[in-house]
Amino acid sequence: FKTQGTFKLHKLSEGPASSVTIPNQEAKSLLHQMMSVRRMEGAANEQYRKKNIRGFLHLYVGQESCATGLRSGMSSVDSIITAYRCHGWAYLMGASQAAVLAELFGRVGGVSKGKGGSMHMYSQKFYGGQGIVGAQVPVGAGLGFAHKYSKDGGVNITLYGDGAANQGQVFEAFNMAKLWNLPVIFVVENNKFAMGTSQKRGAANTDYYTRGDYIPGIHVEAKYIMDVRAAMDFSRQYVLQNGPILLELDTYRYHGHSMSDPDDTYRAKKDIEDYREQNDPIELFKRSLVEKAVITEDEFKAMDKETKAAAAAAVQEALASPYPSQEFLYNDILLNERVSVRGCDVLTRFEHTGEGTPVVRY
Amino acid sequence: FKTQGTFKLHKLSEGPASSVTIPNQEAKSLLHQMMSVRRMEGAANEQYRKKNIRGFLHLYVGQESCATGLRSGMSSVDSIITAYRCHGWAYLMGASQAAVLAELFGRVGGVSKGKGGSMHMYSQKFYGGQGIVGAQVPVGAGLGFAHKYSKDGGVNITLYGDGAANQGQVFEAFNMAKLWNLPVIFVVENNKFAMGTSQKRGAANTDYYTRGDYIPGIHVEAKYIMDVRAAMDFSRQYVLQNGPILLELDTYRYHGHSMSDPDDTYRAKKDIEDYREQNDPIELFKRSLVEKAVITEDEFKAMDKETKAAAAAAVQEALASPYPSQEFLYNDILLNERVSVRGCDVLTRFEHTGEGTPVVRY
Amino acid sequence: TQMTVRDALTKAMEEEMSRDPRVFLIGEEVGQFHGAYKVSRGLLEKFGPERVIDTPITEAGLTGIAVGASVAGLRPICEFMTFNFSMQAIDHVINSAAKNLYMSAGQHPAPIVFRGPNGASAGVAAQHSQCFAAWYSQVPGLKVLAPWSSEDAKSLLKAAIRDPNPTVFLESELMYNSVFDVSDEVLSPEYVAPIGKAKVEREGTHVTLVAFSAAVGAAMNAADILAKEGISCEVVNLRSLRPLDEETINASVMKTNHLVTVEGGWPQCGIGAEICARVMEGPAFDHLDAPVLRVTGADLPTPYSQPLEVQCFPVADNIVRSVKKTLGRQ
Amino acid sequence: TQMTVRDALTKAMEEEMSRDPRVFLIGEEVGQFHGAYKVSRGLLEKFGPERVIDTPITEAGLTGIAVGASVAGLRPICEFMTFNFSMQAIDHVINSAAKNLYMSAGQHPAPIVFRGPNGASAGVAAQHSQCFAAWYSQVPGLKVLAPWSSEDAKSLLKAAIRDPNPTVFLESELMYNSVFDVSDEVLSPEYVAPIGKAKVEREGTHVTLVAFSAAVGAAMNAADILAKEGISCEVVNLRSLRPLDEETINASVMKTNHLVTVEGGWPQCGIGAEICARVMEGPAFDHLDAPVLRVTGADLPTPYSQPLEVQCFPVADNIVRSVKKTLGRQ
Ligand SMILES: Cc1ncc(C[n+]2csc(CCOP(=O)(O)OP(=O)(O)O)c2C)c(N)n1
Ligand SMILES: Cc1ncc(C[n+]2csc(CCOP(=O)(O)OP(=O)(O)O)c2C)c(N)n1
Ligand SMILES: [Mg+2]
Ligand SMILES: [Mg+2]
Repeated sequence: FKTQGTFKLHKLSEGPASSVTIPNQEAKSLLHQMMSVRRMEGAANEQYRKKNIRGFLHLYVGQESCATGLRSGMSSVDSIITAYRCHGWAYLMGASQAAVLAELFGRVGGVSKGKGGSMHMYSQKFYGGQGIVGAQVPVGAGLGFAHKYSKDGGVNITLYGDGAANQGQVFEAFNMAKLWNLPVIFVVENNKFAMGTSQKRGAANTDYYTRGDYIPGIHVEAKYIMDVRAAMDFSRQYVLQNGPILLELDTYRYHGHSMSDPDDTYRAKKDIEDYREQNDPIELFKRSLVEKAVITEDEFKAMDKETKAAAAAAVQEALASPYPSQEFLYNDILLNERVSVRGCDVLTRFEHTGEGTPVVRY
Repeated sequence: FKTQGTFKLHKLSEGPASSVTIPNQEAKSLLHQMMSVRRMEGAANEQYRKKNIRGFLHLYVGQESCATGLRSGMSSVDSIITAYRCHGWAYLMGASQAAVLAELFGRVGGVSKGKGGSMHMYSQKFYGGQGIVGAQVPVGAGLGFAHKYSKDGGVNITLYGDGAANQGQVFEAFNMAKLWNLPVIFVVENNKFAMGTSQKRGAANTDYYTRGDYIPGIHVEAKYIMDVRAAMDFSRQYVLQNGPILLELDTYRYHGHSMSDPDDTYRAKKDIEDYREQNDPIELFKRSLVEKAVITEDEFKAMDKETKAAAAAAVQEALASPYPSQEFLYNDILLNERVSVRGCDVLTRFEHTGEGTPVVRY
Repeated sequence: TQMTVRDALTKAMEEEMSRDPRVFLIGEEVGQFHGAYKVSRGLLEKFGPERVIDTPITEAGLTGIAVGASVAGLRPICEFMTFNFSMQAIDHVINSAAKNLYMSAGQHPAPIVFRGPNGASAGVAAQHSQCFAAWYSQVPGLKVLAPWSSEDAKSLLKAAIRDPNPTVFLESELMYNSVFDVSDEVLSPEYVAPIGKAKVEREGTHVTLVAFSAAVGAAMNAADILAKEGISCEVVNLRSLRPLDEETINASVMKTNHLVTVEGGWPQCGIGAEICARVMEGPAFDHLDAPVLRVTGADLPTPYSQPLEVQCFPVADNIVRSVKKTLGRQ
Repeated sequence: TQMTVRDALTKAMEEEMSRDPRVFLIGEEVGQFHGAYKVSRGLLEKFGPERVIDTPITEAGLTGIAVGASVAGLRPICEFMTFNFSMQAIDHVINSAAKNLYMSAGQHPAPIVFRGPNGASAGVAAQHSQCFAAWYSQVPGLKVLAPWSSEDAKSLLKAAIRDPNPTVFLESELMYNSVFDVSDEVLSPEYVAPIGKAKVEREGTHVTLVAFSAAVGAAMNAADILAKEGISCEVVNLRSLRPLDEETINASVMKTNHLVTVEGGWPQCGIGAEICARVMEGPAFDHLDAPVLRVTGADLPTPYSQPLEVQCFPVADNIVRSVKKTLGRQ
């Protein structure tokens, strides 16, 4: 598969390869993954409107090629961390759609047993799902530090947004990552807005791929999933040999920042429609697969139907999961600890027996 | 006066002028100021050894041309803020040497009435004397914000060290200063060390003048005071028209980080001697004044004697100042407030009448 | 007049910005977006971008800038989108603002208001639900206020803005839509509440309930329920956490001889604990007929799932049970 | 064996680093400089730069990195040069570390120790003298320890390093040079103190003094002074602030019927306040013959000047006066 965009490079003489070689089956599977994420997010959107989801809900629609492309280039030892826009990642890192949705519904079948909600999803090697803008970036560098310390051959992928890119601790993480040459791929998903703040109003330099200064960077037209994959392949090799790299994934979000954002004070609905028409990552990849005869229009339609049905089924499965029972309130505060937890009044105490906590990893 | 070093420029097509025109009298006075600062710091050093000074004591010896050169280019509306290495600035911003030393001795005659100590000195337009590394940088940008907001024609000078330059909030301040084009001259005094950490061990990019990215920068050989002055003159004009600039003042500290630092784990005594021999700012400026016949060797010797005597006299004056009386313990907690302050036990209460607080400025 | 807490806050800022050109608002999304919770609606339109300043998501930097502007003589209102994010900037609130007057021996005051929603919200999980009342109230050099009603919101925010000292102003996201009746006196642009005075929201004789912020509502509800059982509660709305109005608390306890404290934050070293200690050390102690009991947030990180979350923040029921226990009526 | 608190801390780290290759030390000046207060002397030489890591002065970043390494399975000891600077990183201690296990429903523990000097030092003024005991102890998901003696320092720091939960370990700069006798049992590399247990440092019958960190020393001095006047003090060294050992406190109070708390931090919402509240709510309350009194740091920013500074932190005299008051012997 040829990459389709142009890579802009910062402090690199060579960039990603101009083509990616993967089996047709894998290509189809990537299309399927992107479509699944979109359908799952669509289902979440609907369920939010039905009030089955509370609080914040940040959808990934429009950005599916970012996570899917990066994920496809990851090895099983690699780790990843991102912010609150994390449903797609949870799914791609191994959770079922039902487990993601159950989390949104606050059910015990959720990936975090209903305790984390929309912003806090995790799995093996997937460290969240973090709600404090920018804070995941040093934590990600620390995951990279652990890869290097334990010499497991893994790399860390740390994602953050164009808004988060201005956070000071991001620069602190850059500095230490470079000083110690940690195997970290910093990925800024530039979806052009941080809530209602357009990149130009938030950043004095919007060439995010250059903002690592001494850290080499690549600007990737992320609407082309194969470009993301090529950049990932390049970067994985690069960071194992040379220390950190910074990818700017140029992308766009179709929905409001969170569901409570009416999305009308800072951009026009028409901007979104225009973008979507020309640049939708699923549509673009589908077209290239059809052109290459990897998939037929009919197969695509079937896939569309199937992913839609799968999301609907996942909603049902998730809704069937019960709410977490009482002991989930007070376990997992401390690991392996019998604790007596004070409730809201002096008569309310939760006695935690230490049972039911997860298997000890340490 | 010709500038003597080479200015390295970042994102600037033109740099400071290659000469500075000031009256001979002013040049002499600048030499006198630098010598006074050095003598005052020398006196502080001695008094610390005599245990008249407690806690931390960060000396400015070796760096006198930085503050003196910048100060000489300031207008009376301009504001400045720096870190804990602030004695020289307090003196140059109007405090007597006795007031600076009395502060070090914890006496009521001190610039902060003995309440601030070595790290916390202030005066009109001089906002400290701040002890948290890097925190003064956004505060300085805020002072610049106030200049712009109130249209008073002033600029702010914010100083920080090569160690502080890695702090994330410095980059946050840069971003907002540039977005809003605040009249701020960011000045990194690169004295090569942050406590025991050499610049190379602390920073992935040691070209500090380039680290503002989108903020233009100038590297200044600060051992030449006229270079500092030329850079200051250029910068003051520049920031009023264009927003922030970043000066890297290349300098060196002769003493340990603070008096408790034996200064032997991270550099050799010989390094200091070697530097000093070639690059001492006072010696260099004196030589150029002698060459130009602005001052004779004899005049210089007299000046040396006089500044030494002045510092000694200031020590005596400062030692004669009493310790702050009891009410200073509990005034200035809140402005214009009669408060009842709890001491260390329930029987100890300080009743503050509101008397004795400084004149209300608001 | 009926007014939401949100509108009361907006009005307070609008009036003070009209009154004093040094007052300006700075924070994330406060301008074009009208505030994440729409508390600054209309201010950008009225005062322009010089005085309603949208910032990048950089709390340490923006707070430092606001503090700098305040020591230079301006009067910033610094909005935290929520106080959870103030942790990124807490060093500036404490070290740059609260301690500056003292360290400079009175030379450089920092007249600034830090405001935004604090504590519990609905369904936002552990990182977005923390109450910072106890932490900030511990710090000399600050004033710390926590409004409950629309009257509190308007009159206390105005007081905070006019105060020459750094003030932390803790709002409740759960209360923004709440409607209260506001008197004409309070509606007047001149009206400013005194800082440091608690308000008795309801008089009673059997037990004193001391609360602040949204917890006052829970206390009022509990008082209604208990009234039906013949138990008369006096509800004290603290309004100010630093200074803390010992006098009003003591006077009430000396009348009712029983005390229950109510707050949304974690129990340990909370405001309730402080009140216990003050009452112990003060003149009301000998009037207590039973130990003071605390109603607080549960001692755990906030879970997302609704049936768990409801057990984390105090409701009338917790207060009712505590009151009955302290009165020995179980 | 006589041992300084400093050496006890160094020894604890050395032993645990020898025992478990996942343990490493990270912080500013911990390596080449041996720590700003020389607590890590010899560790770089013994364990090399892979395990003793000097960082730039970037607390938010380095703490985030340490937390990341811990959730990945390592066991970092993260040194704050002083806890004053932990304010720059407090969001990571609370939001990234303390809440992570809960939010992830047990999937990602963060076994990390945050340590360094906390509270008063000598002549360092307002920005360098703050005590963070109350703040951290408020937060579920953390354990918070505060050693006094060399025994505490060694055995508790080892316990903290082995604990699978994030632990805040508050040292006192003023105690580093203090020498204590340490038993052979405690000296053994196997010996680890139980977390959450207070220690009765001195038995007594008339009044209980509960203290932690350097304040234990003040309490011991006060006990000596009072003993000469025939007043027998029981001194409880808390050691652990979260969990707080109510049992030991209650048992002592039930014996002495009088309680004075002692701490170096500011009074409002401090550890003393929490103890007042717990005692009130617990079984010991009915055994109290007089109100609990608090001895605390003074309620003001710390001044530099020595004659003022000495009035800011509790000494034996404050305790003596408070004991006499609670015993009605004035
Ligand atoms: C420290 C902090 N400040 C503010 C917020 C509130 N907030 C949540 S998301 C967001 C916008 C982030 O934008 P960006 O980094 O571009 O990511 P995107 O949402 O576009 O994926 C803000 C301001 C927060 N969660 N944490
Ligand atoms: C946030 C913070 N971290 C650590 C310290 C301790 N500290 C004081 S000065 C210093 C070194 C700063 O070096 P640099 O910025 O180069 O300034 P210099 O001392 O060389 O003038 C450190 C680590 C502090 N005061 N504040
Ligand atoms: Mg974005
Ligand atoms: Mg330096």
